[in-house]
Amino acid sequence: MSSPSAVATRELTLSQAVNEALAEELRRDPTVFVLGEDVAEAGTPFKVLAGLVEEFGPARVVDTPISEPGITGVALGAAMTGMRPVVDIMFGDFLTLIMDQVANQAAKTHYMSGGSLKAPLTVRTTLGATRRSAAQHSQSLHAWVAHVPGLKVCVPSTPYDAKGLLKSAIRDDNPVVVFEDKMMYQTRGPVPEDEYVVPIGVADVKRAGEDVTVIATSSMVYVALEAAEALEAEGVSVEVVDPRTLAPLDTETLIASARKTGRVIVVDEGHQSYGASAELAAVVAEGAFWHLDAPVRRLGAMDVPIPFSPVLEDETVPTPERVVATALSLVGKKG
Amino acid sequence: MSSPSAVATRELTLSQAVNEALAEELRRDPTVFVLGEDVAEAGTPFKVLAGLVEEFGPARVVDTPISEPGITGVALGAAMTGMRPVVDIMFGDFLTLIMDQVANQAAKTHYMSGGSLKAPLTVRTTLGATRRSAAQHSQSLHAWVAHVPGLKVCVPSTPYDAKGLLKSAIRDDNPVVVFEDKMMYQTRGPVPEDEYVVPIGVADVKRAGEDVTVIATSSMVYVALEAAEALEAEGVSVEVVDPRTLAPLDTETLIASARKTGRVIVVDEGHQSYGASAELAAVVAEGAFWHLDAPVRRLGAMDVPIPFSPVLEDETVPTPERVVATALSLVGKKG
Amino acid sequence: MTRTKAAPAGVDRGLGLAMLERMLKIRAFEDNANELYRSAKMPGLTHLYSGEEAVAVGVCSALRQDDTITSTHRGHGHCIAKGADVARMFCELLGKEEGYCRGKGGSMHIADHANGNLGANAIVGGSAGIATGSGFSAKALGTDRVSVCFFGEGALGQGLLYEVMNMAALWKLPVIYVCENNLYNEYTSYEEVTAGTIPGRAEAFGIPAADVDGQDAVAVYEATSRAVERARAGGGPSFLVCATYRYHGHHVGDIDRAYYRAKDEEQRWREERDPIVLLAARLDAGEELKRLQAEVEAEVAAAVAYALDAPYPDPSEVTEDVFA
Amino acid sequence: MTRTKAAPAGVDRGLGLAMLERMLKIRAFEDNANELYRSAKMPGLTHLYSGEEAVAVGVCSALRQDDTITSTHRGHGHCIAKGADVARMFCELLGKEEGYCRGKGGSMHIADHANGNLGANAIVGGSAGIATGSGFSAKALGTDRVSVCFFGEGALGQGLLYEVMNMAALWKLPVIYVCENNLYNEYTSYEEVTAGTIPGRAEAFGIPAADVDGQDAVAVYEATSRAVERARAGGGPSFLVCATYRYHGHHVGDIDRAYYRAKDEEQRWREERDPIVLLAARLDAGEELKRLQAEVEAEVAAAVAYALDAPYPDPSEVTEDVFA
Ligand SMILES: Cc1ncc(C[n+]2csc(CCOP(=O)(O)OP(=O)(O)O)c2C)c(N)n1
Ligand SMILES: Cc1ncc(C[n+]2csc(CCOP(=O)(O)OP(=O)(O)O)c2C)c(N)n1
Ligand SMILES: [Mg+2]
Ligand SMILES: [Mg+2]
Repeated sequence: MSSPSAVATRELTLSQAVNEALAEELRRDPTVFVLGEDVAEAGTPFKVLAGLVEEFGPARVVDTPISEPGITGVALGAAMTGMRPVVDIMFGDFLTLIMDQVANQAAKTHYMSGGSLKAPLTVRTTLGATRRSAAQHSQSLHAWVAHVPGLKVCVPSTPYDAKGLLKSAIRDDNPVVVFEDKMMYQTRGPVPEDEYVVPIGVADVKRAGEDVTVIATSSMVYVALEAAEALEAEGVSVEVVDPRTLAPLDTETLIASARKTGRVIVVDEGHQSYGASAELAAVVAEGAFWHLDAPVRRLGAMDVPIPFSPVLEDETVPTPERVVATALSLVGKKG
Repeated sequence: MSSPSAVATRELTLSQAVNEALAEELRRDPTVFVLGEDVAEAGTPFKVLAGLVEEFGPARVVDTPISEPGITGVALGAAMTGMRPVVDIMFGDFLTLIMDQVANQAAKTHYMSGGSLKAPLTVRTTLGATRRSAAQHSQSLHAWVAHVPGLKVCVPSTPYDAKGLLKSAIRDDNPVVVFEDKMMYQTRGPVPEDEYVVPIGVADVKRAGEDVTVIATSSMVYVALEAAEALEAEGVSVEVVDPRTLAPLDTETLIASARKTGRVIVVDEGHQSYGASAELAAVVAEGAFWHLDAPVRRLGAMDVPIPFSPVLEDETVPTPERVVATALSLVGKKG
Repeated sequence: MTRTKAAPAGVDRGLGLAMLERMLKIRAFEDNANELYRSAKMPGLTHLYSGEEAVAVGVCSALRQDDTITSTHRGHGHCIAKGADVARMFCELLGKEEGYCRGKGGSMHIADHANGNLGANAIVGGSAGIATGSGFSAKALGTDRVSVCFFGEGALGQGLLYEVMNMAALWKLPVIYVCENNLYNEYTSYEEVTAGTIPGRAEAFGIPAADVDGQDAVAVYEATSRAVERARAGGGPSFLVCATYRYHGHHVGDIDRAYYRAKDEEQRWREERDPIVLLAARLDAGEELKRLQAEVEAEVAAAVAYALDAPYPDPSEVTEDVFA
Repeated sequence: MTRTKAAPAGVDRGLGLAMLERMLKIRAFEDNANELYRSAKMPGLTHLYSGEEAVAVGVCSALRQDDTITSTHRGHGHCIAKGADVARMFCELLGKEEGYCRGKGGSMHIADHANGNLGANAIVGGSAGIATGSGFSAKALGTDRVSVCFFGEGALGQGLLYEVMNMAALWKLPVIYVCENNLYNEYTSYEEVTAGTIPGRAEAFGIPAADVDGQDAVAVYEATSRAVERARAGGGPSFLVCATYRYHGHHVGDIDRAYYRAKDEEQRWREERDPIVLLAARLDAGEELKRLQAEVEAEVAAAVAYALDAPYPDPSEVTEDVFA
């Protein structure tokens, strides 16, 4: 676990950690600015940006029209000409609207220009269901951007990682998409008093174990940790590996854990089919093939649009219970 | 192989086969219409729609402004109110622009309305590189739509499949995205004189074999078949399985072949990471786990934006040579 | 609701009272929805239409049942104005089996196919294409039905709107774009994010645009009737900008909102520009108002009770209706 | 190219001749690009700018080197007008190592950072955001540079343009939107797909728009100079509609095009409205024209020869520059 115990920390919510990352980078570098809908006085609907406009003013925390493609394009142009914009896309579901600016423009700017142009652009957005927000406000679309060469993709799970990765993203000379699970904003965790960054491309073992590896992304890390607790009571030792970033992906750490335990479950909140879980599973199934004692199992969101009704919505997401059942079946303890 | 030998056929190009499918459906059903840029007199830049406006008139083969999101939205609205539009999206790269209409709107219409609304919409578009068209006109983005519940996705490889699947797509009550490899339009193959359809969701074994399974999509089927020929000379018997549709995916046929041969290569022209090849590999790695003699290998497009220069572009795509080398290493014949 | 030819001086009394009843029903529906939220009986959040009733009712009163509408995240008013049953609506808000979407859509996705409501939409501006496409099919299939696209002024930020207005104008589609300008995009004043003029956005495409007092149901009805007539006659699209105001927060959870919207601004609209009060006054409907109010409140209360008691869908339904 | 204050009667002779030289260079470049295609020496297809030279040159002559432009699929003219070296451009068209993009971009993606060309774009309208963002940074960083967004009239179909014009107007960004109306979107007449008016599309956002004769380099230069002055002074964006014409097909492979564009229409533009002829006449530049033409043709021929001989990138470069 990279959240360090030697340094002085405080407990922050993930929302506070993100806010701190932005404030620090806005302070550090005058070319950083935030652009998005209701980001200024409102501090976004999730209040994650509360207080920033008061410190940095409306020229650096910019309220925009409801124009996701336009905002992203404007940010890209600013990025190509000397600034470091952080675009706020309120719901990850609205990635649908900005894929051209992100995938055809930002991701390809550096390569297509033979390295002469750069696009140091950060897109912050959300993922995650169970907020009773229905099909157009509950998706986890990180697999789309992870599929695009030229983009970096972060899926932090803890306040520590969220802050450290966002700071790295803003300083990165490439377009980076950062996903925060909207259900995690009130999740608390230790965050160092002192400045730090988390490097993009390094996985983190959130819990060490011997029998089963659970590779879990974003808030699914908590699902995995809860399952690990329950499994410990059953005598099954679980290692929880958090890739933290999907692109670049730290395949080494994932494969090493899979080789050690021989049994792997991938838990991700994107739809299962053609989701991030497919890549993670394919990587370990190939890389740890000779060490696997059982097929790699995937638990993604059900392949249905996210329904509104709580009794239905709760069916669609991976749960600790399902992770436990899957792990037990892998170690041959039950069906 | 489902291209039948008992029935009377002619050789058609894939372009002609697609044209026939559209003409037949336009004739059969007055609610079918085609909407897109330069689809009428020009018959699209690829000339695939040549002659249709002459037979069906400009009210049913409709030239539009360069407004991919708008066109798709208009088609969706028409689909929800009694028509069966076929939207022409000139290059698959422009999917970036229509993801909201496709993924947030069309895909979810039926489910979100509890089954009361339908969206019988077909989107025809292209995939495939090596046309020297550079990064924004060469992508194969089928993994994005395959990841969205509520969409069906076709990736035909032969004129026979292209015609039969497109007819099924148009008659389907759901949104269907059909990808044609732009480099395949002049590829010839037998097409029955009589009417037929190819059901969506049924894979096709394009060549039977015993030692190695190559699962290949769209034009990669030809890459696989060419490799299979070469491998036969080396004494390696290759089975080429064409999923034909990615969603729904005929997992049974894929897994059965994998169980039979014990060695699998997945070849797909999307970028390898988080691409369709990941899902196909994950499905067989899990479903055929106990029968596999080697890790499932993936050959996707290189994880780089597609470069213009031929010497670079040719590096990015799977080739028969790479399939051969991979197959030989799987059977232990060479490194 | 039957159509009545608008006289310049207003609408006939029967239609006026019918409009009043619909507006009262919307108000009562929203008050109850708010209460369901506050008492934690409703999952999630919802966006209330209170204050804007004259727009939905004025527009839909000029429509036939087979005319279609597309609606927004703030969609209850459109839904009721187009004839939906409030019990089935509450069932949907509560995620119940008998809801319009069998609980799958919730507040932001209610669709009422039988009454021509093609659905609320949680993507701002997201239904502009659908509405234009409904106009396309109306024309292509040789009917004289029209299509109404409701959207908040925030949707003026979405490029899609301009793309489809261009097509509607080119192809003379029977589409009426109804911009509900309630002055705010969530927590931001529309003036801070809207350059130029709103009617100009349509006129640029050759679409006639009219500024309408969105608190005056009769004015909305008349403007819509003119647009409908033009559309049915093959004259093409129109654009209405209805000036209106939402009484509540952006959604039910938006309580402390003085930082973006002054309390006395809210009070002024409520006191001076209430669409129900204005219409009742115009109709001189003292007695009828009380009667209608009582009737409507009873109907809505019964609907709430029904919905609260109604069963949830079986969890197995989660995999149904992904495909038709 | 240095800036010169435009006199109402035209431009000073030095600037006029400099513009003439640039236009000749573009014409020569395109003729050679066409020939490279026809002789199968160039991979892929390319879109020629011939006939439209006065737009790129008129605009860029009013710019400083640090002003930025964004360009289109039909971008060679913009690139040359902004000062690019034709040998490196040909290298790019041929996929050679010494090309502006090391062979990775090709004709549709040439970028010339040093001269402020932020790149051609193969997505119609795709650079409208980038151009507007360059205006954003110009203002935010306290410079007085301006940003020019070139696009064909086909890009009026893309919603993105309206989204960013709204922001440019709201924030008074120093952006000049230059619509090159060459009458065709690929193989379709723009009138069939463009409702309303083109200037109205900008005016709706409060952006002043001007119709400019795109065959008259001086007129383009003057209109641009006014827009530049306004932008540098903090007055915000402008929109220019330049009426022009492409001489060749949509791309080099578009030979049989009589089905969408009459031969004599092409002939009329070539004979009566050629921008090089018109400028030469205006400058009464008989002798200089011949000299410039000879110089330019020699330069371009040498560039072609250089590019044909230049090496391809090493295949290993394919994985370079994915990330900065
Ligand atoms: C594309 C998109 N962007 C952002 C949002 C988040 N959002 C929901 S409602 C809203 C404001 C809409 O304002 P307006 O269109 O004026 O409608 P009103 O709420 O005032 O009725 C926003 C930004 C969204 N749902 N969709
Ligand atoms: C978003 C998008 N849609 C379609 C195309 C295909 N396409 C390339 S150029 C072109 C026509 C562009 O017309 P216009 O903008 O007028 O530019 P011109 O070619 O006339 O210079 C089209 C449709 C594209 N490149 N991008
Ligand atoms: Mg509003
Ligand atoms: Mg044009």
